[in-house]
Amino acid sequence: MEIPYYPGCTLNTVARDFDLSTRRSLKRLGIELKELSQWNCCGAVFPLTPDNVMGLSAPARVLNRAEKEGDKVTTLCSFCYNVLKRTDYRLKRDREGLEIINDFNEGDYRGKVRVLHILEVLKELVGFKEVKEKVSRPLKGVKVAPYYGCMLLRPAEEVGIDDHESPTIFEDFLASLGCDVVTYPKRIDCCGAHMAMGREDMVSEMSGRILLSAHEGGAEMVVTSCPLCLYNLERSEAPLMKREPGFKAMPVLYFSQLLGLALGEDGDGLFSGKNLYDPRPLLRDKGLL
Amino acid sequence: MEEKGWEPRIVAFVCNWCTYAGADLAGTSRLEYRPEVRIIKLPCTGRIDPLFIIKAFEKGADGVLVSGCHPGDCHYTSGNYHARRRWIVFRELLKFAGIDLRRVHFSWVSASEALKWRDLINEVIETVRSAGPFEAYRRLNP
Amino acid sequence: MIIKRNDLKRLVEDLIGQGKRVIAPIMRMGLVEYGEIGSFDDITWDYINPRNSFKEFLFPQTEAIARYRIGKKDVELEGVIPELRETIVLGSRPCDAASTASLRSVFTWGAEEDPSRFRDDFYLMREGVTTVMTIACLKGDEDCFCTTVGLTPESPEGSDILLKETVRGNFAVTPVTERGKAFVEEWRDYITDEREDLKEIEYPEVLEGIDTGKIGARLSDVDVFDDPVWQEVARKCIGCGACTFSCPTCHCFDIVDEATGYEGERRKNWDACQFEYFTLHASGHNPRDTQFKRWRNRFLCKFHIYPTKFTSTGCVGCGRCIRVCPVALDIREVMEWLSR
Amino acid sequence: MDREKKLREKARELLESKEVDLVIGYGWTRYGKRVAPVFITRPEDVDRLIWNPMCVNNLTLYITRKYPDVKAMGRPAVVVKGCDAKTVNVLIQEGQLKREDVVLLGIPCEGVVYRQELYDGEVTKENVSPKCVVCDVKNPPLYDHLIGEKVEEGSGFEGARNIYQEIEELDKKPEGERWAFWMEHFERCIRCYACRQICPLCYCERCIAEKNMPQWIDTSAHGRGNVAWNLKRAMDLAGRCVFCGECERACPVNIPLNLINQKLSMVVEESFNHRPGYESEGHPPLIVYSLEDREDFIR
Amino acid sequence: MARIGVFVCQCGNNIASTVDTQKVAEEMKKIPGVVYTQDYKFMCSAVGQELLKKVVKEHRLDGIVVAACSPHMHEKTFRKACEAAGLNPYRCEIANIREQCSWVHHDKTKKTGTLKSTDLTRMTIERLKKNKPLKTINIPLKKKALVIGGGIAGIQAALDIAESGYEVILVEKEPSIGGHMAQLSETFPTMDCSQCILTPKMVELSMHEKVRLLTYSEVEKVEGYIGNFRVQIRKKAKSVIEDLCTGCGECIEKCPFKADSEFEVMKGHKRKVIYVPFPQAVPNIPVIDREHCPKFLKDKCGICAKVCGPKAIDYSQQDEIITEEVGAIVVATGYDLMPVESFGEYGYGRIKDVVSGLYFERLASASGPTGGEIRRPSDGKVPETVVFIQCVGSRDPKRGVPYCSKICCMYSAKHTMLYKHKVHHGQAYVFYMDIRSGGKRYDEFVRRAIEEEGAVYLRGRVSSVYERDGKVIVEGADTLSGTQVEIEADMVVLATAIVPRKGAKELAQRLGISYDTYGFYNESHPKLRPVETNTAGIFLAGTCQGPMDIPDSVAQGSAAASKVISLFSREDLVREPILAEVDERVCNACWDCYYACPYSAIEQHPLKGRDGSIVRWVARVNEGACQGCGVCVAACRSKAIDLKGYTDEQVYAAINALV
Repeated sequence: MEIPYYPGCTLNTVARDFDLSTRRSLKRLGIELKELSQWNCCGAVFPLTPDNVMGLSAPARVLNRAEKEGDKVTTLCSFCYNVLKRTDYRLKRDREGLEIINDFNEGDYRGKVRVLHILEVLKELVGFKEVKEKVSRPLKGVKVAPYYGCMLLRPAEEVGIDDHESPTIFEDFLASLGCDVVTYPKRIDCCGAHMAMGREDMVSEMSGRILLSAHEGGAEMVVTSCPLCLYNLERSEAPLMKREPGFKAMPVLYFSQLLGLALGEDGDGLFSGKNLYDPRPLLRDKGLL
Repeated sequence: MEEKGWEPRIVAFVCNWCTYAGADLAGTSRLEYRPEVRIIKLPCTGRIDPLFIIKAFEKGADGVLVSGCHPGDCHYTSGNYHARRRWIVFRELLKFAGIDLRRVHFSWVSASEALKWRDLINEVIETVRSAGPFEAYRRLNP
Repeated sequence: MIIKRNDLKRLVEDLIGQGKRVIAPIMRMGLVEYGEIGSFDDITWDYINPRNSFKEFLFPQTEAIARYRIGKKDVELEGVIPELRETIVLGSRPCDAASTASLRSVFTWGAEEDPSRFRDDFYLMREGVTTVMTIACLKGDEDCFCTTVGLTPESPEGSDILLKETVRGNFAVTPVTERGKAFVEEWRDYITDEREDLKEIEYPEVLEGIDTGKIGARLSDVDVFDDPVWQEVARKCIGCGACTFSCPTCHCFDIVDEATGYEGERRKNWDACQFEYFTLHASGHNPRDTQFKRWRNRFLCKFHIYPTKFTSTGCVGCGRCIRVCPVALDIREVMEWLSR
Repeated sequence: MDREKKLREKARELLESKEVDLVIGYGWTRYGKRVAPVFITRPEDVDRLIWNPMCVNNLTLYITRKYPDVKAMGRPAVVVKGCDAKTVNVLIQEGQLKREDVVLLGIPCEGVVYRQELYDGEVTKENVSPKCVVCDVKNPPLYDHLIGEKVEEGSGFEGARNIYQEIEELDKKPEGERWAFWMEHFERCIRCYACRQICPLCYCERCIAEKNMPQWIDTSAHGRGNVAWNLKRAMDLAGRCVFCGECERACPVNIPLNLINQKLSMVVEESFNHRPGYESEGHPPLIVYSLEDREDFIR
Repeated sequence: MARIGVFVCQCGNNIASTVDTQKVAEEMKKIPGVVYTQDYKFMCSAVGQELLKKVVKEHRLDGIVVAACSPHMHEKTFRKACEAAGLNPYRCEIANIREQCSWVHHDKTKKTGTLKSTDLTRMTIERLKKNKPLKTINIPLKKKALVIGGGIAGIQAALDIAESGYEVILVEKEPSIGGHMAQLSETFPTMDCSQCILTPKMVELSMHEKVRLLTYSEVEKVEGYIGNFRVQIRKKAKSVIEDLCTGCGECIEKCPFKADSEFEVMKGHKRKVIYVPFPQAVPNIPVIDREHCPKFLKDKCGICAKVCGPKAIDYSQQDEIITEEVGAIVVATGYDLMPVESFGEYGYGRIKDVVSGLYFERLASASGPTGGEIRRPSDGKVPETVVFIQCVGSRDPKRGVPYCSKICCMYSAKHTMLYKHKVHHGQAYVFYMDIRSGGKRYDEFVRRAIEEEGAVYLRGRVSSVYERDGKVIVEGADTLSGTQVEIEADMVVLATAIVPRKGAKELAQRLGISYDTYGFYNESHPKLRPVETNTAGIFLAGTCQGPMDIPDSVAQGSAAASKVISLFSREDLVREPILAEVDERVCNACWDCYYACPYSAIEQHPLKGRDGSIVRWVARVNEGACQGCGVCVAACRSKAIDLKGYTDEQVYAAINALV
């Protein structure tokens, strides 16, 4: 099966690991991610001006392209997913806005695309059961804390890939890889997001709380599906260690890296060394590398 | 084709227990909706004969709305189910005869759905307006 | 006198150009019908006898005869004068043309002798503006029986002008009535005085064993009226009005009011003695309560009532009732029985 | 013909044994070469019975309440083709007939002509009745005596006018064109009611068209009255019409009534999974309902 | 010609502000057959009615149209007035120019309203011209009532009806009556013990000679109509012969098997497989839970039969179908609590010490699993900090239900008090959205909880609940101080939303009554007919109609009872003559109407000739059974059936008057 794929900017740069590991893993599951023949930045943040649709022209352009290449489009980055999904949601309900955007973009988007996060692809199109069957290297004994962040879940009626208060999709996924899944209270709290630009202290406190909560739950590593979350979490570990002497640094990685590993991908190819805290020693200890 | 100042004429055949009461509630709640609808009250949608709709068109209606209780809510337990069957067929018949289905509307409006009634009437009138005056039927007059 | 086909075309186009109504056989929905034409080319020439008779242009199937308004105290009545357009029926058949006399007999019943008697002006006004240009048949089909009822494929009765096809495809013109003569005079330029040989006309076989005179006589006999054979021959009759509505001499009508709340129209609509409700009394009694009685009535009307009351004939032998009957009830079978 | 002979034998047997008082079948008319319904009461007359592709009429018409004088003749046997036999099932469903009230002489049929005058010794794709093109009841689904051997089901009239295709094509047209199509036909309607009279399922004591308090359907043959009449009749036949095709055949102005009736049959089958005439149990679909009926069009 | 009078009501300004009533009246005067028109300020007033009567007599009117409010409001009023003036009441029709015109078209120029009113009134006049005078019909009445549900509302209704001397059948699904009230500890605002005030009523009911109590039973089928219902009740097999059982409890004592107790709410609390739900059960007759009893599962054990002195155990007992004829039905089926497992943020079902309010009732109840001591489920410790969360599911249109469950504010306050009374050093916190404590002595009660009992009320929502070190951590917002709060609690109590009883919709469909979008049963009028349904003869009591507390439920039970009693006080029933009627001359006997009729009100009737032989069959309408829906009319192809009061002619005339 081929699925149109929108990588987004970070996936081609800092989050290369995310992109590569996902493509490879999905191939093993029989899914070819077909990169859109043309794409542009999604806009990064969904604009909250309800009276003006022009802010949606960039994501609308992506959707328009996707519509020409299939009936769905998948993306990995939580932010991209959030922006595309909400844009689509709005345009499907705002015919007038859609016309304005189409006029401006010289496009003809009709709202016939379904935006899917890659976790949804894994759940709905592949099925976690199927994933489990394909796992050749069960990640036994690895205590993993999934971190959802905000963008996959909220606003619930527009994007939610799962119940926004008590989601399980991430846990279910990790369980299919054989991990010991750590459920911890702060898994859906905000990491601080783009506050990183000016209020590092705030981010550090918010992400710190998440890390601490995961740590208290016994986690050895945290996985996420968002490059910005990953950045914030990683950068908050050092200050947290200062504040909380009991806390030890732990790797933060993309869930797809674990997926690749479990499916038997060559371990080194999945970890380019970009992780601030290298997961490889830990994985080696567990006999997985 | 659209005459200036033309307003569509809509006849609504509604059941006494749900939709008529829903329309009453819209009044009690002082909701406002467009005035081009004339309601004919019947005990139940099950009483509504397709001929009523044909007659309404003959007498100059541009659109017809038929509305009753939601499934399961019929005051007479099953009148609306009978009606629903009839509508399925009659609607297809009208469609096959070439009548613009923007002129024929069916709905369930309960006694508590005043808002739905308001929105429905506005929408029906808008839809019928977009279909224009039902000249094609009026031309059948000798 | 001859009118060349081309000149006939010019004539027709001119008539249409003058705003006159020209009725001729046309092809519609796979059937040849008399209908108003928009140009000469609409005419179908390949036909024996059209599906309908042209009576509907003299006596429309439905027409408003009065309008009314219900006032506070009284009903306000308003007469309706039909819109009249000069009409030329081109290509009628001798049988149909002959039927106009039958229609006129009914609609002016007794009025000639006694002017106080009712005359149906709606019919007469229409007839008064209609010119019938008949084209003689070259042959009949298996249901034609004009020769059996005393007509021929070239009878002039009822026509204003009779046309006969020549071997060259033109038409020999014979004015029959004063109206016909005046018409020919008016359009004399299109008509030459040449002579051409006429195409041969093949007469339908006169059915042996049928004698209309005898039929009439026997029908006066009350015993014949009550003969069980009627029931036998008409048992299969389904009582549709197809025969009456197609028949050129059937003339019965019904009066109905069609109204909205406060105003309405009184309409005159064709009716048929074959319908169960035709003779239903307000009391609930129906003197013709079964189908064979209704069928018997139609037969009696054609061959007994008509000949006794009027000089015109009730049946012109066009054969339409045989053609349209869904159960193949053949009037000739009964004629034969009664000629015995 | 073999079947004809067997038919006559069976008829004679039934009449002689007094099992029936009357055999309703087909016979030649006196003139021309037309086939008409015949009513045989005496064994010596059975040779008037015939069977050929001109036997189009649905003779079950004569065992409905419309013909008290036929009923008065006693217990009938009726010659039925597959399509005609389906009518009997509907009549039984609607309480108009008890199965034991009639003897059915079922004739396996390989197609009849659309109109008798089109017949030229052979049923071809040009003159075949449209019902035969899509026939699945060459062998009657219901009979007391089968006349001759069963024939193979399936249509052999490749390339003939297919009613379902025509409906589909009409469906595809814009509604304005469909309207124009039907209005052209309906405006020609002469309100002779031949469609009603020949229909064995139009058995009402008093047709709605004859009801005048109030007059739902104008009796005048103008567009308004004609549309009302034709739509109402189609509606009343929905879920009951067995496609004997008689109404269209009887129509003197060629209104394609089969199209409208079969369209509704398709709707009924699609929506309620009901095909009239195949069984005598149950009820016509429009007087019952299912909780699962679709309502995607209802707001 | 007709002599019709038209009255156009101004309804004070309700109609007159958007409709020129005088103009409408003038326009109507132009209509043939209308001989009198007038507009008037309040037609429904005594003066207005007198005016109507006077005009009817003076002008010898034969029909009246009142253009006024909805016929649902005053049709009866005006028809009665007509009757008083000697006119057949069915020669009076209402044109609805208020609810469906003046109130929904706010055009102050009055153009819109006047035009539409004119049309509506004209249509009504034309319809009226075709109205035939009709006579009401009398139907016999079965003076016996059925009460469905044995909670406090049903008990009250049954007792009141029985006290007036009429027979009552009370059907209860569970083995004992009592309902939710039996589970409660103490009741607000008086804090009297629930069992103590309920049990006497239960006993009184069971002893009442006019009451037939059918516990462990369910209503399966309801046919018929007001005054004449036929009800089928399935009496589930108790496996215990009621007449023999003495209620000694020996069987329960000796039974070696256990299953989860429904009564004690939370999983883990057990009862025997032969059991009474609670010790004070009425009737005090145990039932065997066949789903868990090994005798039924694998034909083992049988101890109860061995120990039973009076030999009351009968394993072969079958469900019994009881058919009863009743004249009225009171529905009092009560409520369920919303399953809160779906509210993941509160951890219900995941964290042991997060419990529902009803479970807290059991904890606080002297007869509960802890004997009235507050102990948390996980380790039996006495909780020192308890957080109560209100509006769990209520007032939450996205995830729960949009309505207020009405009782939670009060019982949460009660819970804090109960808790404080039992754990003196404990601290209660309450997260709330608003405090809704309207009711006699209710707000005082809440104030007491806060001011005297020291409960801390935090206005805000809880964002998450999780466990940490044996504590339940509650994070939430305190919107009054604008801060985030985190409370280390020992136990969390959720005030979960009240929802309709499971199966409420199915029962409604069986009864032919309507329900709202949630499944609560609809009253006939929210203010004026609060205990009646739209189906005549069926009444509502208690929470099956919507959230309410005990006093309200009891009041409703009594109200429903009084409706039944007033119905039974008549000799027979007077019915509106809106009935189907067959024109036998044109009936085809196709039986379409017979099969389509929802009430089996069509009969197959033979018409006989002089010699007694059947000439033909026709349909005939049973006037007692016909409810006047008109389904048969539309089903009849030849229009041989018509519906009196809504005849074809009337509808036709109304359509005809459109132009």
